[in-house]
Amino acid sequence: MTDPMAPLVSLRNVEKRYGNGTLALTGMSLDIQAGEFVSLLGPSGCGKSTALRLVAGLGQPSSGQIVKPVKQKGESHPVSFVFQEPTLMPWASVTDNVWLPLRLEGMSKKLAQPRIDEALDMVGLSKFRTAYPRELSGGMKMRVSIARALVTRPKLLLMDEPFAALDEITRQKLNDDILRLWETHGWTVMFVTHSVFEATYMSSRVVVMAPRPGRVIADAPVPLPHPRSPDLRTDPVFTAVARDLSHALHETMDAQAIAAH
Amino acid sequence: MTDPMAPLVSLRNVEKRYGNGTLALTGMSLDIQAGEFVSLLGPSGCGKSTALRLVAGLGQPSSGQIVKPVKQKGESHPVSFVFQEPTLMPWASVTDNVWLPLRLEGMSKKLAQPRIDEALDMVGLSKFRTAYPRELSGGMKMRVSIARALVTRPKLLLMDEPFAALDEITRQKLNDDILRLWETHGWTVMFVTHSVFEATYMSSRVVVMAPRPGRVIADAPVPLPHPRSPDLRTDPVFTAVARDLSHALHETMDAQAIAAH
Amino acid sequence: MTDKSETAPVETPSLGAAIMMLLRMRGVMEVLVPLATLIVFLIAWDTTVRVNNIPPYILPRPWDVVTTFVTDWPILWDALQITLLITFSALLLAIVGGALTALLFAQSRWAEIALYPYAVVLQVTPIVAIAPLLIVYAPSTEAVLLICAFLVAFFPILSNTVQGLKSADHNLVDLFELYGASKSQQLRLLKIPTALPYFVAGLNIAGGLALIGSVVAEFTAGAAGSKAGLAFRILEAGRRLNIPRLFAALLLITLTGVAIFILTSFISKLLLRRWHESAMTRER
Amino acid sequence: MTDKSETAPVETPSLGAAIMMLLRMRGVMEVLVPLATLIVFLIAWDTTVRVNNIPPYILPRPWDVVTTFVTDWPILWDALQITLLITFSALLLAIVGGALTALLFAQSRWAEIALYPYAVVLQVTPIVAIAPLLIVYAPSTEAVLLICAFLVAFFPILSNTVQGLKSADHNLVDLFELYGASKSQQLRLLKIPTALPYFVAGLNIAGGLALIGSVVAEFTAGAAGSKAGLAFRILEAGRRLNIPRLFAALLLITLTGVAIFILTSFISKLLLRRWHESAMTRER
Amino acid sequence: QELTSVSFGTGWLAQAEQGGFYQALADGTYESFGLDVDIVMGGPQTPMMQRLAAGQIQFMQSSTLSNLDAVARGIPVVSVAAFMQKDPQALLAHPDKGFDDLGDLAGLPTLYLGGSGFDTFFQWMKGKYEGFSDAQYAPYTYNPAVFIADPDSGMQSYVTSEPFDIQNRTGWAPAVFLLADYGFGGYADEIVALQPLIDSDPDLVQRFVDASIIGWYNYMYGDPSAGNALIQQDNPEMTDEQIAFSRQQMLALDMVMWDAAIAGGLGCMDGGRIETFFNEMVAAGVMTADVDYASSFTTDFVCKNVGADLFPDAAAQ
Ligand SMILES: Nc1ncnc2c1ncn2[C@@H]1O[C@H](COP(=O)(O)OP(=O)(O)OP(=O)(O)O)[C@@H](O)[C@H]1O
Ligand SMILES: Nc1ncnc2c1ncn2[C@@H]1O[C@H](COP(=O)(O)OP(=O)(O)OP(=O)(O)O)[C@@H](O)[C@H]1O
Ligand SMILES: [Mg+2]
Ligand SMILES: [Mg+2]
Repeated sequence: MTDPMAPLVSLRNVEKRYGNGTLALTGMSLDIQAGEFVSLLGPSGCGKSTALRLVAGLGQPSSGQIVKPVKQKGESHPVSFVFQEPTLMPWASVTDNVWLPLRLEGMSKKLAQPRIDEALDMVGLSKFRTAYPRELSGGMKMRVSIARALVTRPKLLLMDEPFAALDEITRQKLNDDILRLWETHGWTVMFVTHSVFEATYMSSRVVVMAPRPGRVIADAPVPLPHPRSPDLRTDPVFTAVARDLSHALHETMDAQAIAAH
Repeated sequence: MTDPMAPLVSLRNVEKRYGNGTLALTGMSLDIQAGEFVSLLGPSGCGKSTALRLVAGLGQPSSGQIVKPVKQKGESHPVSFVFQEPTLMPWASVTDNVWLPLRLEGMSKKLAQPRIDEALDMVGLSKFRTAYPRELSGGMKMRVSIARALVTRPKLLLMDEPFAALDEITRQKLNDDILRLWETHGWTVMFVTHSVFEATYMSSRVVVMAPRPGRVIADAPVPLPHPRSPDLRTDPVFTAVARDLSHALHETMDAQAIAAH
Repeated sequence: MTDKSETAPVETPSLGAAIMMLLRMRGVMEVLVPLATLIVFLIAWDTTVRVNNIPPYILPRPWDVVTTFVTDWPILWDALQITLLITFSALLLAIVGGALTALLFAQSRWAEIALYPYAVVLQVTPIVAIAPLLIVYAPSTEAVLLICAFLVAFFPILSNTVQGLKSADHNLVDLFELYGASKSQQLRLLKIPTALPYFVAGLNIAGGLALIGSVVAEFTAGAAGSKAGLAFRILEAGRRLNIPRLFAALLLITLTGVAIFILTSFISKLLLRRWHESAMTRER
Repeated sequence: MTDKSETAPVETPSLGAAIMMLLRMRGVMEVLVPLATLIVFLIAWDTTVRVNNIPPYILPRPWDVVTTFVTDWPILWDALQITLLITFSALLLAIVGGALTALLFAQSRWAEIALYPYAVVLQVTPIVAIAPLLIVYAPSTEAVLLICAFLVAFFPILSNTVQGLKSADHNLVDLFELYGASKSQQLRLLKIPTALPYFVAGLNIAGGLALIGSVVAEFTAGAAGSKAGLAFRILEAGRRLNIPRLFAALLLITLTGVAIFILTSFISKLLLRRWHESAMTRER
Repeated sequence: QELTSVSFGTGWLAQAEQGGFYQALADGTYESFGLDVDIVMGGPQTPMMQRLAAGQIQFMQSSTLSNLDAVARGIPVVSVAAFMQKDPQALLAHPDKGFDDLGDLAGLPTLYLGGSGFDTFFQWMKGKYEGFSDAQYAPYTYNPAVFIADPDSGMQSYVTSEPFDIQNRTGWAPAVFLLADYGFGGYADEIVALQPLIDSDPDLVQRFVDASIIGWYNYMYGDPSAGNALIQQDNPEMTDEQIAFSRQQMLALDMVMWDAAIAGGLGCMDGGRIETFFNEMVAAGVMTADVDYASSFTTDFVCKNVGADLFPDAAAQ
């Protein structure tokens, strides 16, 4: 019964209009196969977060169809999400915030501790286990949020500008860490970023969206092998792909600027 | 009585320890002359936001001295701040949020309207005047926050990673807009960013901070003329400065990584 | 893996969906469901009375109460007007007084330290005990009733608003401070909006309390005759063993209470609708 | 421009600074200031009585009240114990009942629609009116008092907690939904923490109300003799024109109310201290 | 002629038990004595004694025990006339219990008593009979339903008031035990004033007392309709039947024309009775022996057979 080519995630002609009348997405179609690492690029306010939320099941499209992985009995939750804002519980310590997804699956803190520690270690916050969100810097909060998403080892990982608040060095380290996890665990990743370079460096495929109302206007595979290493950034193929994406982005925004006149 | 060389902003041997014992800054010294555009670079959690808050008067150093501009009677408020988080009033529309600093000076909405419109225009949100914060995307919220800071035409502008949530095109546009404003109005700017390129492109001087406890470990003028234009990014001097800064940053972080072992 | 996937909304209208549609007509259901509960309750009441043969001077049957409600309407209506006047005056005073005092406390830490304990004292002073003392000096019975009802309704507004005024987001407080907001601007533009959800929660409580406050006050200090409110009618009916009227008056008080609650809830929704989580449906 | 700058904290200890230091000793001031207010009030009271030559059976002098307080302590103490027992039992029931009902409403929209109006009904039903009816059927006088006091204290807890449970951050709700949190997990880990500040505001109100509720109930349905609470003593003192004792008993109720308030405020601080704006000092 | 304004505070809502005062107001008797009287209606918890002490009213309706209490607290009240020779206070029991003495009620588990009843006559009953105890006390909130519902209970009542409603609603008449019949000797329906007023304006007191006496004669033995109309105006709930019942009870039980009144006319008091009553109250622990009971009343204004001509003499009856 399983169709091996059926996509893990699929948006078919999706439209999303918010209650106040804003048309955030229209005619948005996108298929993602299991194991892909897809980056979403697009101008601010074009509907990237909206699309990710729909895939996560947080909201219904106004029309169109969405296919997404659903939780199987006995399995842990298949989708993790790093929201654009840290979205931490102010009353819970860093550890408890990261514990949350596992806790919701019924895992005791004791049992979860090694995984919490591992995740906090990866984002460099081991020393802040007992801190409360208000005691953290902006970047640190975001890293707690990333740790929380990684702790579940999800099938599908949704990340909404996870590294925007981080310095370049921490960012590169986490880029590589995520890539390594993706490679080892065979995850599927949807990744929103504003950095064309980051998108190119990370992804097996990059999707560019048009400004409001959002839809896909470019969809390009990144023909570079995995695993990737930092030297890649000087590879001519890398530069070419990045340049093309940058162009696509400029064009769609220029088109909008013209349309506005 | 006025000493023309007296700095507009000065931190002398500042230490900041938070109530929970975290030492955020120690021995931090920095003088900024009126008219400078100073960028702060540093790893996440190193105390950049803390430093900016101290300069803004939002908090007292645990020891050391701080000099900052104070409000003169009849003048509008000398300092504006783009916080790292949008910090919008959820009960107020976009217009009302941007109006706030002027309103606090007693300016009516009618009188303030042209300046509000101008600021919203600059951040590309003219169409969202009547929207409420919850109806905005992450980047749009941040842009409202930027508009709010610009609307007062401050003497000293503090910006804490203002463009982190924006796509590169919007970001470049705003980079240039801010630079233009700085040049025309003779503002002084303290600018926190994680992008070495952005820091180099914007600033007359870049300061690099060491990881916690934060202090200045590199302080370099950017020997490039103003006004700056996008072509600069390929200038060899530009590249060299950016590389040096990147190095300084790597060194301080490696030092920490070693210290941690 | 994809067979585990879910296909979302291709609405095939089925009977189940139609029923759900109906159920979603909240406005209707919010009236129908409590009504159904009421009917169940009334049937239980009636059955109890019939089966146990309880005489009407102990517990009347629902229908008797309704009949009395209609026949005694002129008397009840006069009494209701008096009770309502006291209740709403007290509520208004409590809103104004409670909110203003809370604002004073927010403006001056010293005022709060010096006076908050006395606000508590006012709340816990049993009005029933002081009503007789008040009567001696108050200009009129109405004034006594008003003071008593006010005292009961005042504290929830004060206490909730104080809590709300203290709950302003610290980041926004920083913002206001940065831009040199005066204390009164902070109050007006930041603390009051923050306090609104707390205030309306207090209002919901105070509405009902103003009503019982005025009823209890009437019980101890109420006027008789043409100035008699509902409480007096209840006492009188009790003494005269006119239990159906007693119940009819109780019913009227209860309905009034529910009406006040609906009113205050409506005001809450109105005030918070644009932005507060409690009054917004989550955008899906 | 720099001469307009400000140099921050090079603390030169001056007399002004020393005074400010003293004033900052909040713990002390929070007791001293209300005490000073009290003394001013007492002096005003005493002067009024003396100057106008008011006889003690109208308004006793403060010192008379204190003396009576001491001499009548055995009687008052017995009465206080009874009132306290009712008050705290009612408060406990109200906390448990109010919170549980609020949780039920949060879990089931239908329960809320069907039952919330009846919670309002319970609040606005004048207990003084139904106390006589309750006496007939309740197992004991204490039970009647308990029911009455409970009904008064119940609603603020319920109403505030309901409002709080609805105020959960929508982003966090999304997060919980995403990770497949069950309704009970959402409740436990998200809605209850969010509701805490509202709950404690309700608790502050309910504490005082439980006390007046039990006093009012005692007024209409209280026991006499060795089982008499403070309200009975007040009534008795009033009838016998023993006004100093009446005031002493009132004073005792008031002090009890303040003590309950301090207790509930302390619990609030304890519950919220780690994270809520209202209980945290802003980190400067 | 200039009228003197005075206020008279009653102890309860307007009812037939205050008929004489309303009658005097209604038929112009007070006016003819140069008085402009304002009857201030009392009710549960109305602090009439404090209002008297505060000078807000000049006269009030009271009873012997309340006067003694006030005197004990140093309020200079003086009773100047007493219209109820028998305190109308009674206890009720269910008729099928077969009780025939007040003491039998000691066997009931519950007695619904008002707080003032508990303070006073119940203390007296405890001393007089075996078996009464505080445990029987249950508060009476003036709603007789509690008593009706519980056959094993007794209830405090005005002999002139509650029995009427109970019989009306239930069809059975409760067993009535009038305390006065068992030796509870206080007066009720007294007029009291403050000593300073008596000292400064005895004429005013005398006029008020005299007019009230005439009012009472007219109300009890003449045509009460004017007084009743005024009662019903102040208290619209008062039905004709209830008023008629109360007045009938007062006549049938000789409540106003008894004891000292027979010789001295309505309103007359017997100082010896007050002394006996005081001593009994001291014995019951209701008050202390050091109270100057003698200052609580004066017979200076009564027992002069004022208006006696309005009483239909024995022959005419
Ligand atoms: N309110 C607070 N209470 C306690 N510690 C705090 C508080 N705010 C910040 N800190 C700590 O101070 C240090 C510096 O924080 P700060 O926000 O200044 O960092 P930052 O350089 O702005 O980092 P980022 O780039 O992530 O925003 C951090 O270790 C943080 O944990
Ligand atoms: N709750 C909402 N109600 C109404 N409109 C909304 C809501 N959320 C988002 N929008 C609108 O939908 C559009 C898309 O928003 P979305 O958050 O998906 O953008 P985005 O691509 O994530 O932008 P950014 O890069 O700035 O985060 C925007 O125009 C925004 O104003
Ligand atoms: Mg977004
Ligand atoms: Mg920061």
